[in-house]
Amino acid sequence: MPAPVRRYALAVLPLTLLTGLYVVAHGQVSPGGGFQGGVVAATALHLLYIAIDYRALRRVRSVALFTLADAAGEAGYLLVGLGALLSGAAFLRNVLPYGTTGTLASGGTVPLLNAAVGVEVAAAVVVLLAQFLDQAIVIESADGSQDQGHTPQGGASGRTSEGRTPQGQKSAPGSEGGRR
Amino acid sequence: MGGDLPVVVALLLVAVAGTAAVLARDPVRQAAVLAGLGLALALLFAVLQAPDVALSQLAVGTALTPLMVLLSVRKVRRKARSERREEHE
Amino acid sequence: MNGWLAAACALLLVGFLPALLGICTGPVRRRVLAQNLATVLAALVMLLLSQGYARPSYTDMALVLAVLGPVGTLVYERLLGEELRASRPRPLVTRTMTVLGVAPVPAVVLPVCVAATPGRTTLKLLFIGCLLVAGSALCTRALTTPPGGGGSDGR
Amino acid sequence: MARRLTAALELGAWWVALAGLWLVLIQTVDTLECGVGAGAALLAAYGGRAARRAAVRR
Repeated sequence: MPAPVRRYALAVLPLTLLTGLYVVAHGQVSPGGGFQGGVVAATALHLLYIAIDYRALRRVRSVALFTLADAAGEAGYLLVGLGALLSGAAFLRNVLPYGTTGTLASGGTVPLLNAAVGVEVAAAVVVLLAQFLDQAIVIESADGSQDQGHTPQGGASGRTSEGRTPQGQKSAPGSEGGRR
Repeated sequence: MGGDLPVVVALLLVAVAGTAAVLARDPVRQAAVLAGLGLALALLFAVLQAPDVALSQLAVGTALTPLMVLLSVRKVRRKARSERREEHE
Repeated sequence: MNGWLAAACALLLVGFLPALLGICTGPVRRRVLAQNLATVLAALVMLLLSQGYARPSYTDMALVLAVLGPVGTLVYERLLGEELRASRPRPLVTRTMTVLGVAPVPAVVLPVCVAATPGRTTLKLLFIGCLLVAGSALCTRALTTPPGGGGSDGR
Repeated sequence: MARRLTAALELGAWWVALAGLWLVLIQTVDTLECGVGAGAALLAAYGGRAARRAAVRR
């Protein structure tokens, strides 16, 4: 991609991340919530692939870590629900005091649930797109058609992708010299 | 009538975008039309006082849907190209 | 049905509808440029609605649009790079699309800033305006760089 | 040692900018809001720095 697009992406990525976190945190005060904010944050991470190249995204995104974060978000949601159960109220009932309306603390346990859902949705979208990207981006060194996002198969994700060209790209990393 | 003019206009936009989405046959063109339909829907939800739903539509429909559609198009094209190359060998 | 909602309807009919028709017809390059323009206009309509319905929380939708809009356009640049760059862009198209994408932003953001309560909300509106202008101008330029230009992929 | 200094400087710069943006975005300013904002700004600053390093490294 041209240089201004790369600079724009590197400048806007943290802003998008912060917007996502802002939308997650203010779920109970203004429109937004865990899901919307999580998707915005996940899209921010993929700015790396869209504006720079796939290898940059792969350096930052380790699918194992995000699968773990997905599970952790889900577990967080459950624990907040169980917390209410343990303290004698029904599952997921609000046990925290209601602060003043219009502030973060006004939602009782809702901000905690929003945060858990935010983490879970962001991680789930990253893992989902990782599957899409691994499928769609394969080594094309055989016929020299330069593909933007080359990824040596058997990388962090470790899955071989059926999209690989029949010549078999076992030697792919070796032949990477020609491409960007 | 004046009170819900924005709703009527938003519904008109969704109708136009929806028809275009149905008529578009080529997936690449459809990806662009889907993005337009997503925007029209988000405006309709905003005008109908449903900002949370509009925000969800914006978050998913602006960048994620086109990305997934175009990645699938690339995968299908790559498979077709490699099959054609096999026939030539 | 105050003035802001009337302005929002006008912007929808005069600006968003043609952009939508531009998305639904014509070559892929023009569709992507129209999509970039439609995203900017949708964000501006959100600002007008936030003023018309007296709900400052609608500006969050404009913020998300201002941040994600260019990403949606760059997706086409990234995945359809070769196809988009095959046809040479006419300079007239480039100029008009850049102007169309950038001119309405101050025309909407400034009145809303004046009308909104001064202080941090004006800063927020100005920030959204800057994001919209930067994103739209950048995407138009990225989409219309001639093939020989800096548009080499993946570097 | 210098590398860690530049890293801290970059993170700090991003953090200040993003915390300021957070204050602009929120409606009511109170201690909890600032705390959450500081955390979110730190996270986003780390993300920004990691992205820059990932993009630059060849």
